[in-house]
Amino acid sequence: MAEPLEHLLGMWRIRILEETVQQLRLDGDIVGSVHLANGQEAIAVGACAQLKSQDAVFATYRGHGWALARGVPAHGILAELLARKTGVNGGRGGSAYFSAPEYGFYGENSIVGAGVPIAVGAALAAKFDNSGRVSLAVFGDGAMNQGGVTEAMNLAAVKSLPVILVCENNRYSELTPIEDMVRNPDLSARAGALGIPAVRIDGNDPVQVSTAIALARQNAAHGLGPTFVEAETRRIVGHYIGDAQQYRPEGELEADLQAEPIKRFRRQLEGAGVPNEIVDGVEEKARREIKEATERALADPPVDPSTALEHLYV
Amino acid sequence: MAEPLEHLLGMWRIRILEETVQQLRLDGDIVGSVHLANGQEAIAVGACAQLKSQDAVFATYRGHGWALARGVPAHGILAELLARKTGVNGGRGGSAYFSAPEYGFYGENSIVGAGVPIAVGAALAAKFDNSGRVSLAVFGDGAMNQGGVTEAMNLAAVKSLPVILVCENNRYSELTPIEDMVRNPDLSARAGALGIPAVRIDGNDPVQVSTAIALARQNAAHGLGPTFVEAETRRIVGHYIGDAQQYRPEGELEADLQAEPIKRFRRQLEGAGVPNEIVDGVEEKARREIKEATERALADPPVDPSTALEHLYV
Amino acid sequence: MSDKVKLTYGGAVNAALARCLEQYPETILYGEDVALPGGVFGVTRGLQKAFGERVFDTPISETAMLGAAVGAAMMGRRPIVEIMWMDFALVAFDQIVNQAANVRYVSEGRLSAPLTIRTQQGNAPGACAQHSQNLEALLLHVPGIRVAMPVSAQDAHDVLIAAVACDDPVVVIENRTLYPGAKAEVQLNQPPQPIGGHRRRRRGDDVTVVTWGAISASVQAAADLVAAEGIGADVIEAVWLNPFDTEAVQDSVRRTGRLLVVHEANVTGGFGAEVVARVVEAGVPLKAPPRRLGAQDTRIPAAVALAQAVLPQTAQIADALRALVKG
Amino acid sequence: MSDKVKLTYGGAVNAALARCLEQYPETILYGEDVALPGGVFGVTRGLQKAFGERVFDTPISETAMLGAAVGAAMMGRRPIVEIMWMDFALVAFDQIVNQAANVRYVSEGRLSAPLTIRTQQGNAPGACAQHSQNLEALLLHVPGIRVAMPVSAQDAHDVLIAAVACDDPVVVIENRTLYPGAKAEVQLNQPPQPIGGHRRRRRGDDVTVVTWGAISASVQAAADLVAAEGIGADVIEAVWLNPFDTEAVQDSVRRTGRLLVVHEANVTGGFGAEVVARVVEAGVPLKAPPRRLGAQDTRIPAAVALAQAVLPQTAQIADALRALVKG
Ligand SMILES: Cc1ncc(C[n+]2csc(CCOP(=O)(O)OP(=O)(O)O)c2C)c(N)n1
Ligand SMILES: Cc1ncc(C[n+]2csc(CCOP(=O)(O)OP(=O)(O)O)c2C)c(N)n1
Ligand SMILES: [Mg+2]
Ligand SMILES: [Mg+2]
Repeated sequence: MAEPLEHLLGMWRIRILEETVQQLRLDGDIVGSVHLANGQEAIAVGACAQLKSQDAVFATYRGHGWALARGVPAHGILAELLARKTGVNGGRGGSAYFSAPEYGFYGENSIVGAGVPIAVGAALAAKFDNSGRVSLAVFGDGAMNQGGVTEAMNLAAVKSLPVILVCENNRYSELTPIEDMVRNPDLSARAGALGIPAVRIDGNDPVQVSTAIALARQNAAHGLGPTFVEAETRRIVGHYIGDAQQYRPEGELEADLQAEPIKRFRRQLEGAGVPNEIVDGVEEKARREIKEATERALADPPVDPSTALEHLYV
Repeated sequence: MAEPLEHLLGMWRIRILEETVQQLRLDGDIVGSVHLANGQEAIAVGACAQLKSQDAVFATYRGHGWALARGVPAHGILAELLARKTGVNGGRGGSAYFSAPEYGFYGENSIVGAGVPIAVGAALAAKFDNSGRVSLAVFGDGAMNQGGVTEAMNLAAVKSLPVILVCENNRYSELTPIEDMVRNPDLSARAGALGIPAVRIDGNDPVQVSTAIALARQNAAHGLGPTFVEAETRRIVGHYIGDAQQYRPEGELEADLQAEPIKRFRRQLEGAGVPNEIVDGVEEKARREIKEATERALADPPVDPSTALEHLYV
Repeated sequence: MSDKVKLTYGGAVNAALARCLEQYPETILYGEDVALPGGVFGVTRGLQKAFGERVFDTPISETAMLGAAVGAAMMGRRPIVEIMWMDFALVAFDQIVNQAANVRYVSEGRLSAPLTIRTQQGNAPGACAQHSQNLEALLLHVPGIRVAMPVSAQDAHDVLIAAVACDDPVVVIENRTLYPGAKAEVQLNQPPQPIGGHRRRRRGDDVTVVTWGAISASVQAAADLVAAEGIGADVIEAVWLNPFDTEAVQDSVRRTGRLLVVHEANVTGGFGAEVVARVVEAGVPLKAPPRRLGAQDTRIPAAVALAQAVLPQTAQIADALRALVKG
Repeated sequence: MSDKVKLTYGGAVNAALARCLEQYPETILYGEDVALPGGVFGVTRGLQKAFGERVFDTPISETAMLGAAVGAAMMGRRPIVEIMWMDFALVAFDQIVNQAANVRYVSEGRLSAPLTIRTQQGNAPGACAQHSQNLEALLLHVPGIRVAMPVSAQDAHDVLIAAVACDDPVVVIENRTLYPGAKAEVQLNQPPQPIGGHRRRRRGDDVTVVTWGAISASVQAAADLVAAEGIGADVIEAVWLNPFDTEAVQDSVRRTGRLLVVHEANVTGGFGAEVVARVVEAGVPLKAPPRRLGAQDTRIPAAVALAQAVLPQTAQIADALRALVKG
């Protein structure tokens, strides 16, 4: 498949996975707090397109899409959220804290900012293990105000560690706009002040994301250390399922829905003359895949409580 | 006394206090870890010259000089270090963690960076209490890498709190040069990235310090929020008493001794035609004061162990 | 106008916050999402509207939030800070343990830090390991910090007012599973109560059960179960853990001769050990060895069926009561 | 060449670190001032010279240091991180409790975090309240984290090697007052020992004393004192606290019928309560109520005379032994 269609397929997969998760959550099949990435798909897809198998991704609670883009099967993700034995962590991680290291997905994290030092540690390991690994940390705009993130960025900078710092700036931390929480809305400036090359990009364009990450990955691979990519985006759903989003100014969601990456990318493909049936076929393929994965996951056996004490220690 | 001579007197007081403390520590009258500020006197003296009685200073373990400059009597400081009942905290704080709020000195802090959020809190209080208080946080170059400092700076910025952020950049964190711990040696750039006005100044010149703090205090008083002052300086003693300073490159200490504030300021006064006996008289006055305070403190009664459990709770 | 109103637990907290903001001009209230949005659990709804800029949102900066509370409190404010989850306090534990706790003692009483930290903790269905811990024991080992864990709406209300009125740092640990519960009658407008104290949730002569936090409901259910079998449990719900009402527990055990402590926190190193130690050190005569029941010593898994296998359930509590009494 | 050398406690730690760096190519060693300067206590002296960039200095960024250890360990490194004082770990407690502790469990064993945190704690003459705490109890309530507190040079050496060889996160808590002590014979080059275990520092039949950390010396001195009066103390120094050798303690108390736990940490919520609870829960018959001795529940003042009034002293330990045995 041509690269643009791959991007579209990747984004559709995430969108449909998230829609499925939302439905399962509303139906009560999935229990607990769930954070969806609808509208932010281009970042995960564009970024993961540039990563290699040895690379390590560290995401947040809003990580289903990153896992999927990294190659984690939808079935394993859904089974995890559905508390099935076959979940990537046998149900121990849940929606907000699962990992699948076999796919280079070193996990979500439900403590804001905490994944960044850990990702820097994976990059530190790469200095010594000849793996050629580049590590990638994803975090939100709000996480920039968590001190450990600055600490980790500085450590990465001074040790020139191979890490890509991806700030998904969706303009909100939970229910609070980032513009009310900082004086300088250019978050990438903080990286610059630490001596880290930094760019702000349109995070709703998978091609632009891919370009930035390609360069960032090369910086890392060439021993130049971290690169900071501030990807501007919008989440077009609530912070969590059930969020009434009363904090949104009038008209915002409507505008965001116009700028959302899938619709926009479709328009671009159409404008470039890609036939409708091919574009639509991509969506259908994604739908089939996720549907099939959902059915399998729902049919899987539940977690086994008798194993609840296993694996605390070696 | 004319302002320049006040500056000189203030610096001499600190220098002689610190030399006295060092001797008492070596003699065993003072026990435990002691961090001296020799060489950094101009910052405390220049800054405190601009503060008003309602202002609140939050220092570090290297805080004897700030306390003295703020007006805390040398006797109370020495008695504290000597574990006398008459110490500013009755011996509970010790060299590294004492306070004297009656003098607007809200204390040292022995956790690197931890005083900055607290100082920001004092500024937050000022928003509500009509005190006109400006708060001043002192911290080292190394403390810039402690995440809480960035958090506190951002909070101060976004809430426009009346706080002056003074980074005493003496180029070392304990035994490690700051230039090995950051990519960008311009620490003030970090404040800039947060939207905070920031200057780098010669911290060995009390006049320059005073000017910067005067402006910073006005920013604060006018509701413009924090100002960041990076004061470059050198400590001309070890990090703690007993530090062999093997980490110093050859010739560094000699150069630092040439640039140290008292010697330099004396040269300036002499150059300006101030008679020698006046300049020397300032030193003698400081010596007399500290000597007298030391003798009094040494004669004071020791702490009373029967009070050790008092004041944990109200 | 009657002082009794029907409130949920969350509503009772909201009422207490409103009263504190009203009554103490030196209070300020802040945290993540507490002001404009009214809190992720809706507990602070309406307060910014009512009290203006004394109620405000903060960046996701727990260290700055708690440090600022220490500084503001030193200056005579009474900050009330919400830490959204107790688990998150760990990014900023220094400001509680090394800073707030030391202010009064080290300054020989010249300074104080009358701040209140409101937080909530514990497992809720599907919550991940980083959002499920019960960490009260960590704070209870820290001299200088008061700690309460109210369970009823009335106590949630009263404890918060007592905490804000207290001139020392207090951590009030709520539980999000309680916020939306049924409404209960809450008596408002009483004078602030002193800190400390417990609730006796049931009287019995056969076994003393000491508990705290949301799991108290399971304890009471278990006590009801075994009551039908003729076992009388004396259920003490510790509302305040520091100060802890040691005497009430000792008195009860002196009467029953048996002790069970139940908490949702994992057993090893939990505060249950402290309760057991205080009873046996005092030489209270026992008819059976005391017992603790808490979460198994492991992390908390997200899947509900797994979490249930780890956390103490009503049936287990009832079994423990039977074993203690019937041997 | 003999495998026995005379080393200080600090020297023994240094030797163990050198051996780990030598034997496990996947080890890296870092912390503040550990590399070029060789550590503020000189414990890591010479290691950067010998092992190059695997030994390095870091910014004053405990969260980044510990987080990086978690990440590097997940990738198969064995990071050894020095946190200069245990008190400082509180600025980064999240990375220990919410991160390191969860790695293996939550991933169902797909990931692990074989990292070692070396730190030291406790009071030393003149140290301030922020540099004097004994915080082991905080870690001992956290499932997933192993904890050791070696007292002898030999144990400091062996424990560190066991910690580094262990595939789980381990915190080794040393004590700076021990670093410069007298040299003792240390056996090198033994195979790594399994984690866990204790030292019996004295045998006796009248009272069991369980202790850990530097205060063990005072306990032994007190045991010597009362031995002259005919009181035989069975002194168990717990080298590892997680895993804790519960059986050894229970066996001893079964023999002596009396239990004293002594730690430098303050009493309330300290791990002494856990030890007491484990003994009484097991129904071990006691001739006298068990006792705990620890710091008074307050902050630690800087003045030596004040600190002495707060921390357990040899004479008090001896008195407690007498009271336990003679009633
Ligand atoms: C240390 C910590 N503080 C607070 C929270 C609660 N919390 C969860 S998500 C979130 C908002 C994060 O915003 P941002 O970083 O912008 O990421 P986004 O959710 O927008 O992707 C907050 C405050 C947390 N999980 N951890
Ligand atoms: C959180 C924390 N980490 C480490 C230390 C140990 N420590 C004490 S002083 C110091 C160096 C601080 O350097 P800097 O901020 O430049 O201040 P300076 O001592 O040069 O005045 C360190 C690492 C500490 N006290 N607190
Ligand atoms: Mg966001
Ligand atoms: Mg410095």
